[in-house]
Amino acid sequence: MNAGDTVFVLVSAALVMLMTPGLGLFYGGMVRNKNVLGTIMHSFILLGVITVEWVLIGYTMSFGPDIGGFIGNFDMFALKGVGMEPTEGSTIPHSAFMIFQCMFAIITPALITGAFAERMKFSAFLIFSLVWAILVYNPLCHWVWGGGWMGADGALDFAGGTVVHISSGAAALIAAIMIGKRKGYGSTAYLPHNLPMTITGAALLWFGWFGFNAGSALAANGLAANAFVVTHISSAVAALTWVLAEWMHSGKPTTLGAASGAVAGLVAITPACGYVSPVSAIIIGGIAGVLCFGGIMLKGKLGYDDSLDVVGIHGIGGIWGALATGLFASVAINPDGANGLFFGNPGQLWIQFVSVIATMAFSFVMTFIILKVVDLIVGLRVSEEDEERGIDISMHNETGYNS
Amino acid sequence: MNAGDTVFVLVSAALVMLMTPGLGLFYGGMVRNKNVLGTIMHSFILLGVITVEWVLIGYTMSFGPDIGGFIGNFDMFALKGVGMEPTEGSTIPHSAFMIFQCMFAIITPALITGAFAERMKFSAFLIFSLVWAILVYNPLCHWVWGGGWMGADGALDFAGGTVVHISSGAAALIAAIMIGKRKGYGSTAYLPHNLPMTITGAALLWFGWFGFNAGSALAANGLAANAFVVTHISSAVAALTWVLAEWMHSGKPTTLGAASGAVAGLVAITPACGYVSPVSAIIIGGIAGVLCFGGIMLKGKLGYDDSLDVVGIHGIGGIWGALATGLFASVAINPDGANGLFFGNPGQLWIQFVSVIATMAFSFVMTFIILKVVDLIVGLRVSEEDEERGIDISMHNETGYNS
Amino acid sequence: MNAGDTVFVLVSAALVMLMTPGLGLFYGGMVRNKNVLGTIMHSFILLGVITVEWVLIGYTMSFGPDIGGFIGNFDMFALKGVGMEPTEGSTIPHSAFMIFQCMFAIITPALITGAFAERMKFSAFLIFSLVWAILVYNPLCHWVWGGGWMGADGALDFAGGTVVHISSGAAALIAAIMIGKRKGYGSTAYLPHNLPMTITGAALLWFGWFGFNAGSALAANGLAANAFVVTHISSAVAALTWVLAEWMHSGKPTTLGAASGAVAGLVAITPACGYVSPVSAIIIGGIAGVLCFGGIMLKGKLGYDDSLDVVGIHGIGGIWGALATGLFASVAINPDGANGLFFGNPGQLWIQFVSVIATMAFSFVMTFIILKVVDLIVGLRVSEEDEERGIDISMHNETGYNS
Amino acid sequence: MKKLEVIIKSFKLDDVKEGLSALGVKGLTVSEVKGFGRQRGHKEIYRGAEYQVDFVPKIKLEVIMETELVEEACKVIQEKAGTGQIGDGKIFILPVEDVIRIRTGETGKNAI
Amino acid sequence: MKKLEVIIKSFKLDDVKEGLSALGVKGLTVSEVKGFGRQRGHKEIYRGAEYQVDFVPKIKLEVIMETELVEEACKVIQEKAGTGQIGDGKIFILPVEDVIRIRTGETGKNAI
Amino acid sequence: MKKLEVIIKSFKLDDVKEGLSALGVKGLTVSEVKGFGRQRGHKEIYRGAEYQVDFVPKIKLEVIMETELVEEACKVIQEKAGTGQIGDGKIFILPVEDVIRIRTGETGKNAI
Ligand SMILES: Nc1ncnc2c1ncn2[C@@H]1O[C@H](COP(=O)(O)OP(=O)(O)O)[C@@H](O)[C@H]1O
Ligand SMILES: Nc1ncnc2c1ncn2[C@@H]1O[C@H](COP(=O)(O)OP(=O)(O)O)[C@@H](O)[C@H]1O
Ligand SMILES: Nc1ncnc2c1ncn2[C@@H]1O[C@H](COP(=O)(O)OP(=O)(O)O)[C@@H](O)[C@H]1O
Repeated sequence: MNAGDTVFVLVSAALVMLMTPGLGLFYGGMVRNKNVLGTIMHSFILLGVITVEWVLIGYTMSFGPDIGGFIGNFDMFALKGVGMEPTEGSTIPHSAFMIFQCMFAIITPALITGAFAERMKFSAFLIFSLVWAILVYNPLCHWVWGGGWMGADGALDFAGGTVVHISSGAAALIAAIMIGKRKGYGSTAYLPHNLPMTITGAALLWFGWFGFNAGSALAANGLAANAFVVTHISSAVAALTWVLAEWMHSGKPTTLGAASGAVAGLVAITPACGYVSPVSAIIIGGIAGVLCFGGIMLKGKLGYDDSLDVVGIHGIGGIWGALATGLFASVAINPDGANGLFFGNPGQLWIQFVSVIATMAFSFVMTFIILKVVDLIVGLRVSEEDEERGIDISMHNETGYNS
Repeated sequence: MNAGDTVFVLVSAALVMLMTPGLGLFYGGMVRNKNVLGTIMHSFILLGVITVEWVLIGYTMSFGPDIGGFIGNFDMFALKGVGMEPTEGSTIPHSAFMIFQCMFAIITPALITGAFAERMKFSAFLIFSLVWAILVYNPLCHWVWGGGWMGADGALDFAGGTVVHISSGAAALIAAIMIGKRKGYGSTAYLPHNLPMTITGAALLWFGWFGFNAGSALAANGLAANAFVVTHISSAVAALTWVLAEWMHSGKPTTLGAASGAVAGLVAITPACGYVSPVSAIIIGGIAGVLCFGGIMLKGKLGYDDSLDVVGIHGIGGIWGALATGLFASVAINPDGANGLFFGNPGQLWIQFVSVIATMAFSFVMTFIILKVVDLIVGLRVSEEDEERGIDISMHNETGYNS
Repeated sequence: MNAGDTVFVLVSAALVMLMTPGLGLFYGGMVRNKNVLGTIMHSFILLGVITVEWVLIGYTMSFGPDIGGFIGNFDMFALKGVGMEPTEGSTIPHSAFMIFQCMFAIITPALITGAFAERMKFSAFLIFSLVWAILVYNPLCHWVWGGGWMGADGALDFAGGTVVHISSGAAALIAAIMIGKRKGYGSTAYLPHNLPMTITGAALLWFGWFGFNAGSALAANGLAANAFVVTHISSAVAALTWVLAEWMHSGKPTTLGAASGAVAGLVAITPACGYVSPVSAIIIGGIAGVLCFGGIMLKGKLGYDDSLDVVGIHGIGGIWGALATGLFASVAINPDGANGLFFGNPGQLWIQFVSVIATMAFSFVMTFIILKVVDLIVGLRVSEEDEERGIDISMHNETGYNS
Repeated sequence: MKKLEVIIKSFKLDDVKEGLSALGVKGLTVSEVKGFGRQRGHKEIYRGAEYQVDFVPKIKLEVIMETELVEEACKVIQEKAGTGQIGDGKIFILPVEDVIRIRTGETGKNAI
Repeated sequence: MKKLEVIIKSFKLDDVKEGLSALGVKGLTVSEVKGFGRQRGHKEIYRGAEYQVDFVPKIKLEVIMETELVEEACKVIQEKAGTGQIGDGKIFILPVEDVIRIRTGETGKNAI
Repeated sequence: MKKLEVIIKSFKLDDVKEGLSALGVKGLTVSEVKGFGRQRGHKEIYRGAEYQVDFVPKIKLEVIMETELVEEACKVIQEKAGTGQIGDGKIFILPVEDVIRIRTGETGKNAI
């Protein structure tokens, strides 16, 4: 066991934990006043729900002994055998790894909530998120990191491009379509009620993402440092290119654009961060900013109401990141990885492509089924009147601000 | 000296430092607009006051050579001899330990301020907090961790259940009673003016608490990882059970409930975190959420105005945590600890019980005396008119929000 | 390579990164509602701009092979050769050092923005900041830390008193004078629109500053612990003395005063933190609080409109810190440092004095020239009408708060 | 000249504004108010304590117009602001003695 | 029909509302305003700079009622809103020409 | 007795208040409103979506005064609030039937 690596993973876990409330603020600032609490709650309560799910069954489903490349078995039910000692070959306590991974499991369904913000029933959201975590996140996590087929295939996903971002982005698309547009769509202006809150959230996301990406090295070494560096660079560049793109497109650079771009850059670098160089990160981030800016413009054209642009940012950004890994990966950075197309290995791009398609397909289908069932049981959407009064009052009997 | 352990404690100290302004936000969001700054200031200024007290006399009173099991002597006055070298048997610089402990000394009196929010004179608050830190916190800290009688007795308190939470919870009860109810109690609705602020504060508390609890291992090892894990679990579960309890009781799950439950879970696991397993943490947290929800309902029944529920959360939660340690502690987790009742050692529960009673009694009596004296000297409470105008204007000549 | 040291620097880099959005909140809370986004954006977008500048040319200009003691050459253009391996004599990956330093490069121009808040054109701000980073920050950084003449001279600046604070404070003075007073100066009350935001920002700055100062030790050792301790103490004491000074001067202690004092204490200890003892830190912080309180009163007398007191806090505080290092430095704390006047070496004070004067002179002249040129190209200031409508709408087509 | 004070549901503001604009109304002033009436408020719960909040957020419109326009304006408002459910709001008609445009000093009809 | 515009201290709102309800008033509209009058404002200090803030937060009530109710309503308001200290506020009585209930189109007394 | 309702630009509040005070006006009530008129609003853009916001923040002053003061008061307001650019605002003069000072029960002129 190595104390340095252990601190690194524990602190990283703490940083990733902070991302979930950070996401709550990021999202919460973008909705209208009357929905701020319900929106933040979507993130916050998942810290409770998914933690319980994870320690009971999620961890073992994801990282337990493999069943057919598809899922882990229940050997580590309720953390049985997940103790203070390192597992073989590891330099950190097993429980440190488990809790680090727990934070990833939490934030993934929290990301989806941006798609159905301002109109989802709280009970439906709870059931959906829990079931989604079990039936979508856990298998995906196992496929990529837990000994499943995707990792075995050679797909590179250092910190969760497919597992976290593409999966949630795909789910978001289905969810936005199935729950339908917000009341007043097209005529009402859904202005963000508190952009400083959104920027604060973006800052916490950026901060926490260092733990997310660099922490995924699971050791405080050069690879971790590289992951840290490319993460920062990608976010920085994407913030810039998003702002420049909108400056040219709509005439003004916006702070929401800068915050959104930063997140887009973080998303895109996530799968790549353990395999690419700083210079590649500039390109990956730069393209992410422009691409995701395009991504958010899509929804207007296609006519679904993905309230807070989960598809545009996590979906598009995640796909770009997974493919970019297939382009820019280099064994000079990580000998345990592979080379990408630009380093002479076009096969990797194909592997990445397959992982993207598989993840999307799986998430699409499962999300659709889960939502259908939840809709039958409790109904997905609040009543019109409740939506008008806002979900803070109608779902939680609270208001965000009083005097 | 070990670099890994040193980072761990320094980063933990930084995390615990952040808890105090986090508490300021947690509390500040719950008061009315006109009292937001005064409430945040209660926490913030203690970073100044207690730091000075601690480096001058607090540290040596707490950790200096023991006098009769009751208090440390003044050998380390103004940090004399507290240098960059580790003390014997330690792997971290002595000054790192000192500053880590400093952050505990700061937040403890800050917790109390929730009891007298919205009506305490600033000067009275300053004197009270300083004297309380010297006469209540320092002895208690010495008793438990500094070589005093309580630790010698075998009382288990890994990260401050008695020292921090029971002591402040007990003080809060006395303070709430002695300062009296807020103007308009019973007829005025004291609505929280900014719940997103409160949730942000809760998130920072949760984040910082990893440093508080895991950091108390003082080394980046398996025990620290376990403390981290059980801390997270307890908080998560308590957030859930609180919300479920109120859902059943009042018909709606609330975000303030989720935030409050999370804090209750953190409080309860604090003394236990170095001695209990993850499964025990589920139970401890689960009960904490329900118990503290009950705790906050008490005040309405008993008729004291503990404005921000310090008694209900830190008092009740702290007592539960101390006793739970006596139930769930296991030497399988920490060989330097002891077994609790459920692991065959009923005696431990009794020791814990004694430590709870002693801490409460000491804090009750001392708090009462200190407040009486402060009341005589400067008066505890602002004038009626000042209370009506709000303490921001009356105490600080500021307002929280302008346009 | 040492894992402990590597975590330490990476986590410190993350903490320093968080300071920049923290500064955005600190500043953003102090402006009027209509300028909140523009003000936060000034900090946030520099995370993008300066990161790109730094990885392309800033790092090599600052830390590349020395040219005449004045600047680094372009050998490490686009991070060429800045890899995962430590450089000679270092215990951390080269890229970890690079990214840690990147965060310093970002926050320095962000500090200046407080001087021209509420009236600067966004394009002018962008060009100015970029050019200033290249032509002022990079040389200064090289002089002190990169092998340049000032470090060779023996000037002590552990974490950036001259490089970061004096340079930005001096630039702020020139900028405030050149851009002119805000519309309505003297008749309009510029009330801070959201002080809780400012205090949150100050808390994040304090938190991040642990990484800034202790991280500058580049190793998790006793020196780092000492830097951490004196940083905390100086901030704490300065918060207190500022509040006490204003209590006596204007009759009330304010929360903005506490927050401002804390920052003043952090500024002052920055150059000193690797060379002075905790007791010295009490004195340095204590004086910083009073001095900077005096510093902010200056502007009213001298008649320039340094909107958010960059001169009073970073300028005055930075100068005091640099000189205090010449007074209180002690080789007992850091054998690689030097003794100050109070430890028998008056020559050090002179060296410090020279470094202060050189830094100020350089920053004054360069800032003046850069602003003149930017003014010619795009104009520094928004139109009267735009200023009246607020820079959020006029520069960014956004508003901070909606309902 | 009359002043119409109109209390409406918040989300009807844009519709009403457009309706009135179409009618030739050239200016109006809007503020956020809270209303108490037949429409019930809501319950809020904080840490187990229940509060009945009787006031519902509403928008108040103030429009000064020539007397001849009033009747039609009221029709338009009813049409645009009505949902048929309680809480739709009210129109109050008050007399106005004079109007002055600050910029030009014009008074009476020309100033509206 | 008359309109009462009542300026009161914020914390008196509930009392006044209940008093008026008891009297049979069925609706009212409330807004947050700032008042300047005999009651002094307060000083604010930010970074050493003092600002005199002359305006005090107040609540404005607007109630339309039948003329017969006015006298009694004023009594009730005085009773409920009074503290005997400056800043208690004022009642302004204005004429109203008509009232329309948007939902039903009722006018006059029926619409109040 | 008359009521003046005055819509002005926000940053003119202090000037107008001082002007009226100098004239002997002893109280006034202020609120934040949004105005729609000749003055154009602004565009806001969030994630690529453009919104035209037609309403401009304004300040509404309400002052009750004796009829004799009205003329002069209007002059002062025009002087103090005018910038000569559109959006300067308007003065509406409404009749008031009575005023009551809550604290003392005084009515009429004495209550103003
Ligand atoms: N007498 C009144 N005086 C002032 N405002 C009133 C009065 N009656 C109703 N209002 C306003 O009109 C709003 C709608 O009234 P309400 O009684 O709820 O609905 P409806 O008119 O459809 O029956 C109220 O919220 C209140 O703001
Ligand atoms: N002439 C007036 N016109 C408009 N509002 C007024 C007038 N006089 C007083 N007010 C309002 O009434 C409030 C209370 O008035 P004030 O003079 O402070 O107390 P009091 O009426 O008890 O002497 C003021 O804050 C202001 O809002
Ligand atoms: N007919 C009206 N009814 C109510 N308010 C009006 C009316 N006309 C103008 N206003 C108010 O006066 C403000 C200024 O009017 P505007 O037409 O923009 O400028 P100007 O009067 O200088 O031409 C508007 O924003 C609005 O608040």
